[in-house]
Amino acid sequence: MKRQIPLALVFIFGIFHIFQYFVPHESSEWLYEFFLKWIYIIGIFALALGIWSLIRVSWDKVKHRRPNWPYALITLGGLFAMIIFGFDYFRHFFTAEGLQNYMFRAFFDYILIPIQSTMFSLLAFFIASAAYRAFRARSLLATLLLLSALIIMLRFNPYLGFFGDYMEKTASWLLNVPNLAAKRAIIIGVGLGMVATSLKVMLGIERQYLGKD
Amino acid sequence: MNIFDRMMSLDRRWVFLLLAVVCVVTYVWPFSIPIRTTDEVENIFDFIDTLKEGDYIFLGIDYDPNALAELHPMTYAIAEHAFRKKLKIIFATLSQNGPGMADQAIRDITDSVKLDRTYNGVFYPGRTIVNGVDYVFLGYKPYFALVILGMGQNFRIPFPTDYYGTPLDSIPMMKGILNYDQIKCVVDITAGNVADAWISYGQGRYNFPLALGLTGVMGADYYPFLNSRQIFGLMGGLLGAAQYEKLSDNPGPAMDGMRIQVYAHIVIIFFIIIGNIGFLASRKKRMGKEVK
Amino acid sequence: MEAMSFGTFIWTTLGAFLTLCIFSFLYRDNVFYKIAEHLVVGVSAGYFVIILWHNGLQPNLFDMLKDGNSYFLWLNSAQPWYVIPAILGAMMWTRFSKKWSWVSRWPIALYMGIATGVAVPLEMKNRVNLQLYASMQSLDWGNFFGTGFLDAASGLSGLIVFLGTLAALFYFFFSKEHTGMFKGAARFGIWILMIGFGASFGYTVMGRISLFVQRIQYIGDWTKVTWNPSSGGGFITFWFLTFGIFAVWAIYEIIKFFRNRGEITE
Amino acid sequence: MKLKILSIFCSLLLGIVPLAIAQENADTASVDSTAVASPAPVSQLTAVDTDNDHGHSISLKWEPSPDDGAGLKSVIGYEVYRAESPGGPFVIRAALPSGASSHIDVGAKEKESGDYMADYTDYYYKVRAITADSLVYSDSDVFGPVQCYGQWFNTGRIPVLVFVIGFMCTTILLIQKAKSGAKLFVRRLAGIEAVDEAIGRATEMGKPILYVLGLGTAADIATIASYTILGRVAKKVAEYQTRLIVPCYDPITMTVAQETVKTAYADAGRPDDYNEDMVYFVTQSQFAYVAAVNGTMLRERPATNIYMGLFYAESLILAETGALAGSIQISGTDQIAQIPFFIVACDYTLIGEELYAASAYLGREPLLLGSLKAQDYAKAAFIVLAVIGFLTINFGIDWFKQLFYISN
Repeated sequence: MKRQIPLALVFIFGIFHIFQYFVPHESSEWLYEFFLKWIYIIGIFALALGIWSLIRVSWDKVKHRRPNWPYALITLGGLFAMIIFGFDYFRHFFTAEGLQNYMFRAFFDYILIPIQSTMFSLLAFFIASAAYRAFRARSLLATLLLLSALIIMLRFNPYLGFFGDYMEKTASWLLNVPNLAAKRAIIIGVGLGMVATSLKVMLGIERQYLGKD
Repeated sequence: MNIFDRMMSLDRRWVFLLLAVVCVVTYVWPFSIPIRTTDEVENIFDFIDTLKEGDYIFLGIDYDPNALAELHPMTYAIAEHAFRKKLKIIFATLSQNGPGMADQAIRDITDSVKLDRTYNGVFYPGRTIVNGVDYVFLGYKPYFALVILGMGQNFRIPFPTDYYGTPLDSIPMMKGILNYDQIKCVVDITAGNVADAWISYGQGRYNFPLALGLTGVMGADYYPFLNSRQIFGLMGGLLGAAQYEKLSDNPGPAMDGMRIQVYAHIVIIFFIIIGNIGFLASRKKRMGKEVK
Repeated sequence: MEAMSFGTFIWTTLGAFLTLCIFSFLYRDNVFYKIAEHLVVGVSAGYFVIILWHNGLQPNLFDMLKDGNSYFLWLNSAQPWYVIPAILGAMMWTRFSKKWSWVSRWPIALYMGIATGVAVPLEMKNRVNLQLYASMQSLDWGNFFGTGFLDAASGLSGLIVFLGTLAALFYFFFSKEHTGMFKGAARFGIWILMIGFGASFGYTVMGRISLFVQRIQYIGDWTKVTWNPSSGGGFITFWFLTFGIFAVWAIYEIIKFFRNRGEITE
Repeated sequence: MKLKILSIFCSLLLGIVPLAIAQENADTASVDSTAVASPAPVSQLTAVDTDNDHGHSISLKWEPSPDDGAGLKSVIGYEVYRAESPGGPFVIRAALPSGASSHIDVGAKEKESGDYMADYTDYYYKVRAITADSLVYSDSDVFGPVQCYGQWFNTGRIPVLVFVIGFMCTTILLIQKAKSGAKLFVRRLAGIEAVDEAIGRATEMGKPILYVLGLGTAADIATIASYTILGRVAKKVAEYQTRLIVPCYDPITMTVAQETVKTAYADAGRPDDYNEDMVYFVTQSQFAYVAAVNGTMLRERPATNIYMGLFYAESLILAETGALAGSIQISGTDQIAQIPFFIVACDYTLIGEELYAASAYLGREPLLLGSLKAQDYAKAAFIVLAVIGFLTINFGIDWFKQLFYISN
């Protein structure tokens, strides 16, 4: 009961949807659309799980005064503030006014966007320091990689004068010939890997997602 | 401890400081650099430029704030170009933090289209963009692969209403618009594997012309799809955005950013070369000492 | 410069302040960074809840069941079958209770079945079939060496693409030892892969730098817009407050720096 | 006659026709009093149900009217009309520019929508060649009856079906073979040999080994592959009695890693050497995790750092600090964007699928092995087909490549 039926479900729906792709008839399409609508709803409930685990972990940190617990309070504060603003101070649950709420949009535009984009812009610095201290032409292959990277990086450099045009041509040749061959091989490998994994899940060979009994 | 070893053990924060100083100086110092355009970007510009008034295009704003730097200039340049040519745009976002950013982008673009501007020598009078007539914003749905499939059958399956809650059937612009067949092309601007979903689930199944605007990280990985004609155009990173801005004669943050980019790259290349010289020198020294 | 409303000024200053908080991590992990990081984790989670509700559940589930009422568990609505996915979705939430976690397996199995079923033919077609079809390209043998410098449309380039793809694919082939003739093929394959990775490396560096470039433009625009001495005392105090906090902290660090005779403490 | 000219003149004056065209007509009307000659009609009109679709659409083909672009040059477009009976009321379905010779008439599948087009019912079509003057046109003869219906099998997608079924059978076959104990060959991998060497080096120098499982959750394939490699490393470490440090990013991954290391120590016959805090949870925020691991690297100065699993942008910072701490670094990930950074910063790198091959090679687990071999056979098939296709198309033989053409 706990294992057989879920595995049967995966197999039946999996096989149906593989062969549905080859049957354009209206009835198979209707069934296909029918299940698409279901998946949205199930998926949204599943995503809510992630939120619930964040709340649980943060609350646990605060309750037991774990190290850095005041920061967990800030996380919970931010979370509930957004929920209050998002529902327009709990005035509109079933209409989308909350999305136009002033505080809701201000929090998004002036807290979420600056912090998230700055968080990733730190990487520019880490690349600079790694370029200096870690990127070594330690082998012939690493040298080839660094040379190809330098060509791409010098592609739009205006100070190359006479070589500028040749650099641009080399860079676009490099992108459209060797890079294309390499990425095509990788795409094929990834494609076969995805299909193999999907088949393993469908045939019940890969059961990791079911979790332990 | 020769010069290189001492340079190696230098604290990384001096490196940070140098990069920051170089970038701030180039930001303040007003100069401009020539941008060469490549045909991956020209394909997109030419396709949109040849569309007639009233044609529909689908613009997917599928990225989060962390990719805003490279992708917002693309969204602004394409949307401005399309609105100036009186095309109708269907906006949608398939990434988690997309809605807020798409909302902000649409507000800014509608403001900038109000002004009178001349692009490539053609004068465009300012026009007010009306939601529901010139564009519709469908909002966000999780599970982008299934949303793309759903839109192939009918936009109303994944998006019964638009982002603001008005049902699609009561939007004047959406009358007669069922799925991708009525759309001239889809331009998806994304940072994640939403691009793969658009190629496999969207173009792969419903065969509409698809162009991609990608971040630098993914830019080089999609050339095979260009070669196999699964996508007809590709804008990679800030360079792609700057090329589109140059083609549409609408200089903006991307072209301005490219000149800072040039000097930052010179710093990085300088570091790579110095680092490797130090590495080779110390290896030759070590090789000499340990006679294997 | 049109007068900026005080509200917008406060918000843009907060945005600039939080940007500087994150940048302070470059020096070392400190209070400002921790506050900003935990704040964004909470705000983005809250934002996601609202978007899931208004853009997800509201139009796709509640609107469909609107005409029914909760007394009959919405079964009397025009499209009652929507109740089933809602129940399946709720079953997903049993994943946390130790005893009932097996209940959550049914919706997960349904989802995995449909997701993998849809993926198999489409991934096979778009990543394997179409790439195979595209690699069977007839080359331009007439213009074998191409016109001009490194012409990508020349026959030779087409040959390199074809042989390169096969060699790189062979490198990922695990059933044959790379010896004899295969050693050459694998070597050519790894060379092609390295050039491909180099191209991605170059683009990634450009991508990361432009993130930082945009942050400078953001702070630059903020100073241009808010630095207006004639706009009254209130603006100026907040402007200096933003930079002032970091200035005080920088002075404290510099004093510590000299006291430890030039050793940056980790 | 006068009345006729007057009526034409008035309609033009009213300006219903765009001004430019009116201008042109005004001249001819005043000179030539006879009506403008109507163009030759469209010929050989055929209509058939559109193939490989869910019904509700009919494809039409016709020869354009000889007066289109030649002869009188008066045809500016075509209009497609449809009716339920040969003489019945014809409804306009589409207006096409001049030169068009085909059109797909698509109707809606929902009964209630106005544009509904029923399957299995007779329809009759005719195409009208129109000129600038809306009163002058000529109709083709009516073609019918034609019915539209949905096909049960989409013949345009046969190559995909062949590939999917072929791959499915090979996978099942090889997994059965692997289960029945047959020895499936997987070639040696440079990265794995480096791991054994590095462990030996760590024991000589008496320094610990640092193993990072990456940022993946327990369900990610790269993390699952990393468990097998961690098991192998832990077994060797148990034999040589060197210290092992495993900082974890995800609590669930940590529990599985602890179990893997514990069983590895038991297999090596040293269950008591295993202590709980070898594998510990750090934090679940990307940069905080990296800062903590960097601190461990600079303090413990491990002889070898092994990074196997799912890595994002933090791969760069880990590899850099590891290089500074002077340790041998071996990495493996399937995140294509991070592979370049690992290649230039680490001594050995398992690229993409080599990570899965390494775990299959070490783990010898039949399911992993069977599936990996199936992908190998598929790659072999791809290479063979590509070579044949390439040769045939370049020698002018086209039919082989058409075998793989997919219409939609």
